[in-house]
Amino acid sequence: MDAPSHWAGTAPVRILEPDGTAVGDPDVGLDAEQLRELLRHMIRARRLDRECMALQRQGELTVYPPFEGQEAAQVGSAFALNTEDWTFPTFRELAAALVRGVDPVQYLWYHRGTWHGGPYDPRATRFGPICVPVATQICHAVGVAMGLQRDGADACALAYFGDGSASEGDFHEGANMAAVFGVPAILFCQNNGWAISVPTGLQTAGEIWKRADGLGFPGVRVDGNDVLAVYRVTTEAAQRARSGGGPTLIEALTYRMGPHTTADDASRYRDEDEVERWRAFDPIDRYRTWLVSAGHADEDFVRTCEEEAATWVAEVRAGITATEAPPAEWMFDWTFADPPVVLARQREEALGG
Amino acid sequence: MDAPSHWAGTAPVRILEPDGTAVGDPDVGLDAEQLRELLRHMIRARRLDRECMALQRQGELTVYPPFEGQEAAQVGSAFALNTEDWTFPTFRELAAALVRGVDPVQYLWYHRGTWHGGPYDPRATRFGPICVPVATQICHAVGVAMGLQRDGADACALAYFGDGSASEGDFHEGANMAAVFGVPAILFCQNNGWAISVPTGLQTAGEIWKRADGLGFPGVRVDGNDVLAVYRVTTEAAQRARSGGGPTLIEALTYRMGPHTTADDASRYRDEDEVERWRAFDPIDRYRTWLVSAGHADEDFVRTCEEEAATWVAEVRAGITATEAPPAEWMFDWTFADPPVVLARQREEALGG
Amino acid sequence: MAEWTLSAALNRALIDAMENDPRLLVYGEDVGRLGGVFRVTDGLQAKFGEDRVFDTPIAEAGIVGAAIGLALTGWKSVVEMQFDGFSYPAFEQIVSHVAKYRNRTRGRVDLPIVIRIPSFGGIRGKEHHGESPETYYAHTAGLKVVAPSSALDGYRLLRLAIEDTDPVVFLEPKAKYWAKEEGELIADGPEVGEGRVVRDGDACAVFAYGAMVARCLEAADMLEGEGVSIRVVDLRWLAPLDVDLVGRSVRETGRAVVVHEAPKTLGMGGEVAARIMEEAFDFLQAPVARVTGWDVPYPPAALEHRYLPSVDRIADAVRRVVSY
Amino acid sequence: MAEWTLSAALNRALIDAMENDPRLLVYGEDVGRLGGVFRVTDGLQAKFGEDRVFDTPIAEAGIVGAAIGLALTGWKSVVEMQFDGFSYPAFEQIVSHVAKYRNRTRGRVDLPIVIRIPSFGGIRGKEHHGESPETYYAHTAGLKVVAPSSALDGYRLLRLAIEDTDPVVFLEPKAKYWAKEEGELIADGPEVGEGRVVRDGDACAVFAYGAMVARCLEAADMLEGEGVSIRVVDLRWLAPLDVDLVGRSVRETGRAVVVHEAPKTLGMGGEVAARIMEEAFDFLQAPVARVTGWDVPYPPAALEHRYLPSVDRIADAVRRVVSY
Ligand SMILES: Cc1ncc(C[n+]2csc(CCOP(=O)(O)OP(=O)(O)O)c2C)c(N)n1
Ligand SMILES: Cc1ncc(C[n+]2csc(CCOP(=O)(O)OP(=O)(O)O)c2C)c(N)n1
Ligand SMILES: [Mg+2]
Ligand SMILES: [Mg+2]
Repeated sequence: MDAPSHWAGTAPVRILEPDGTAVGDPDVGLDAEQLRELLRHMIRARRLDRECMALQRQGELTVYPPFEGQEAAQVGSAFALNTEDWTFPTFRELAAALVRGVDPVQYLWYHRGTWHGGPYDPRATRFGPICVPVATQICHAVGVAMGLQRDGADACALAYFGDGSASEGDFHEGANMAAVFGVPAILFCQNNGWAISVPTGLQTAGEIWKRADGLGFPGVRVDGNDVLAVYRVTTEAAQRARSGGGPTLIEALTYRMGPHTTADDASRYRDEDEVERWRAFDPIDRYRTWLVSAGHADEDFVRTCEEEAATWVAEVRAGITATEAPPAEWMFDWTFADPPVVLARQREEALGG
Repeated sequence: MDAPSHWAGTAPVRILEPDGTAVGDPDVGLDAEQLRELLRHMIRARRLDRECMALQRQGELTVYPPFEGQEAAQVGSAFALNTEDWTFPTFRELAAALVRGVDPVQYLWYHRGTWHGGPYDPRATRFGPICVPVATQICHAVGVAMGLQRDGADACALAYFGDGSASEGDFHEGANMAAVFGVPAILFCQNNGWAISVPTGLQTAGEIWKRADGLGFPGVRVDGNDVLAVYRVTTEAAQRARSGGGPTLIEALTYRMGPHTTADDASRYRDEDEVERWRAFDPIDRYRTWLVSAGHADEDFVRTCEEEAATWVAEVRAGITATEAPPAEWMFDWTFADPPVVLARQREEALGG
Repeated sequence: MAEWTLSAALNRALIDAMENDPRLLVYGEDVGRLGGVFRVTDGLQAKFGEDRVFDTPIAEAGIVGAAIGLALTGWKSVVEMQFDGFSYPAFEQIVSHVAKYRNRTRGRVDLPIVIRIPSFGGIRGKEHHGESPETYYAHTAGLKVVAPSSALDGYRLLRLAIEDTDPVVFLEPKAKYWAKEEGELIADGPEVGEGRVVRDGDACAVFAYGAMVARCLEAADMLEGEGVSIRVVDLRWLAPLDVDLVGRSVRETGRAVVVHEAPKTLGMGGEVAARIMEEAFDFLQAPVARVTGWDVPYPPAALEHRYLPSVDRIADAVRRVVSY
Repeated sequence: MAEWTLSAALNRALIDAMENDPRLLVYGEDVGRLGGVFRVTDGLQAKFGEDRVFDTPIAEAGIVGAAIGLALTGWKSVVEMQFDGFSYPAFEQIVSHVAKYRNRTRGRVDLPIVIRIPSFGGIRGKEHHGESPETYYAHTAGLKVVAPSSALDGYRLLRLAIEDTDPVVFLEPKAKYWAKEEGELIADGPEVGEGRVVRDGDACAVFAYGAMVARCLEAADMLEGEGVSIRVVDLRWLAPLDVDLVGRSVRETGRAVVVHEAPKTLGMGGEVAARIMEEAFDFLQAPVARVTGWDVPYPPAALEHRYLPSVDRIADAVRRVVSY
């Protein structure tokens, strides 16, 4: 199967072939239960992702950016982190959020238009607010890493970003500062081939993982649809980071199966054949095939996962559809710790209180 | 002689040893007269640079950023360009400006506080305005290169910037766009070891020239105090650019002998020994030694250069000291092509009728 | 009689301008193959080719910086910042260079650059998609800033902005992209800096721009019923401001209300109020009222309607001013 | 009695604050070994070590973005933007994140960040070194903006800004760095948002901040000689603005002049004028006058004195307003 253009060039780190056969050492340090956990996460994530598409069509969400096809990249990397580690998402990291234990209903408040980027507690979850201004979150993760470094914490900070985001100045400033200060940061790029309608080939003439070398730190390219390979490179990067080895840039090659968001009409810029060809690279099929053939799980387990996921998704749906519009007070309550008199008066005027 | 830390790592392209002996092929395609021209330019440049320091002390200039030590980097690169090529300077490229035919008196209006960055005609000279917001000019050069590409012009655009400027997002955005569009641009970094008080080691953990590879275009590291080597790599980059080969990143290793500007007290952050060690790398001594030993010039020529330079510098001094403060009208005349009524009224108010 | 949406009218303006001037370029994020997230550049790449209409990497500073270089080589640019909130990465290039380049080169280098920015709220957008950036740009000396309120006017103003040799920040009210207006697209008309009276009245002058103009007209209808006739002025140009029209309108009505979506503090309302004092103090019979967004970040979709000036808030302000 | 320059007083404020709070960091370009181009961070690195006081790469967005991450891990930051014009590369991080983070996280994440910016003109600086950026920041909901006018007040205000759990943009008048003031440095005093009357008078209220306060006092002396006594108000906080003091001052004097270096259009003068109408319209006996920089880019050293509000321009405005 010929992978599309954005996979051209340096071959990525790979453990499982698209057809599920192992080409690398599948022992990434996870026991059978943890290996099954990876599949469970991916199945739940995809179910919820598809449900969100439906919720949006039904008017329960305003706009939604689906991540189908990127489950391995997100689950494999998020699963490699410890509770003390921090994660900074873009707007497409719901799968990672689930693995990190973020409450899906609160997370979806954002896409429902109930509140802004950080409706959940970013400190408690160590999962940063949903971040839309692309690449800006990279600098936040580097700042957290600077803090962890000063606290001598045994932890690191990972920032997700896309192939398109990597064209922003903030990518460079954040990556360079991380390298200069040698902080425990992981810059995790999901190269999914597209930035809305713009293919990766129009975002860069090079290979994103190679940029690290120019800034003096290690970079690695991994098959983002191979959850084991993603887990391994992220674990290595995290260990290096926590032990004072500084930052790592990871380029995970994956593919955005859906539209950019529910507001996007992908047929205007890419043909469905491309998407179809990608089915063969599906991260979940690949991993399930291997997991079962390797004897770590049987079809029963898979079925149970699917069923359990279905029930859970139904609960999430119930939770988000039951979410009511917030009171207008919220507009005023958190701009400042102590509302200045001018703002207090505006609050009265607005709420007629 | 051990070069300082920012020269560590990959050995730069070099034709002349610091002591003036040739280690590479000195035939860079220049005839004897042109070779002498290079020396003439460097001698004039240094004379004027030192005169400007004096002019500032005497209150004839407001602040001045000396370039002593960087003559080869600037003269060698500027000399490699054709009249149709464009150059975008920072605030320290007076030597390059002279080679490009910019009127020194008009150029110095800037440092006298007579007018802003572009007192000379940037279009006529194809030398962009003196640019202080670091790295922003890189994007302007890339834009010019995009224009040249569309016009099918046999020309390129070169942007100067420093080691510190390369930490800015605009460096990345400009370099990446240049590569993606394959435009005829040259990104010329003078790594002089310092960004005001910050050594290059605190600006980057890598080697600047290597960043090009990560963005998919060629990068080269050159001894910036070897005018022949600088001329050669810039000529090659320019030829590649003009013939559709896309951009090149050049890192010229040099050293800032003086303070950041006349307002800076370098003794607060670097010891004079370092500066003294650098005398041994002086770009002018090196080149003169070779030029004479190679028989392209004799000491008479050098003496004449010095004398001619002295007279010329005296003229420049006379010109700049004779420059009067501009009329207040200038403040209003060029904000817009057609001053809006509100501004016209302010003009009246300010000029009293 | 043709019917135009703002999106279609702006699209036509770009087509007509590009046909008139072979050295006019259109570029930005997703403006090429996709035709822009609001379809304003729809079909342009197919029509004019990838050399003149192209997608750029996601690099706003790079995009605006490149426009400066292109201007130096004689190419005019219409660049798109995908949303208001995403024009901020280009702020340094816009403020330190685009606004100052002509001045610092003593008039030798014009920058015929139009920076199109889908702006303001009202579309239930996510955060950073409902910003009102006009103060940032209108306060910056060297920039012209315009915000159309309707399709036909939008066509004309974009043509005018492109013709202008000075840089123009063109703020497009997202909430009006799909609003229809009947009529013919005509390029000529009032000059840069001219506002317009969209409805006359003598009790009070109400100044607005962008999507708020339509709300003011609704308020005018409501008030008409109460026997209060207001003059609704579409400022259009926020820089340069039509101070003469502002002054005249207040001298003729004696009362004024300014309406905008941006937060109150340092919004256009303050500037217009100050100009009114300078131009018509002796005619002013009540303090100028400001009906604006609150001094808080733009709210999520669920609360948008509690943030944006509503017809009721506008009408109330007029009643207060008129009965002062 | 000790004598302090603004630079020394701010330096002392940083030292005292860092001694009080071991989790307070100071960083930026050249603030470490060099001690800052204006020496405000002089000696800090030697005193508190490179972990707490350090130089960064030249990357303003990175610096401000890092401050957000550091806040998440419980570190407070005082970051320096080397000059007003060089705070613009950080604009997106400041406006889209620093100003909004607390709100978007529903109050769960405070950002105790002080962004120090040597600001305004008057030092014969090069272009981009004489900008007055206050409108950009004060218009941005979620930011507090303060500009001290003297050494002693500067010490107190910086301590106050550092104590505040909300982000504060601290604009330091370069022209006053070396101006001396006698007295003791005292941390406590008026709260955030409180302006002060620096000279009382009854003929007219003159509002200013930063280096313009001293000019207004000179004008006051000049006018005193003519029998005109003016009240000079140092606004200090541009956000939140001390609307009560503004209102009271105009109710008591009936006349007002606002002075600032920033261009007139959408400068603080407009906002203050609008507030005056809202707070004291019936007491206003003359239109509020604005004495400001012109609507042009900040001029080169040779013309600075023709751009900045001069004592004469301020006095003339007062005379006009008083004899209106
Ligand atoms: C600074 C900024 N500019 C523009 C946008 C508009 N925008 C939202 S998503 C997107 C594409 C991002 O592509 P990529 O980084 O590859 O992430 P992906 O959407 O593929 O997950 C753009 C341009 C933005 N959010 N922020
Ligand atoms: C955007 C921006 N930030 C900060 C500054 C202040 N500044 C002026 S020169 C300079 C150092 C530049 O160092 P480098 O790029 O190495 O050039 P050099 O001075 O060595 O020639 C700095 C930080 C600036 N001019 N622009
Ligand atoms: Mg992508
Ligand atoms: Mg340098």
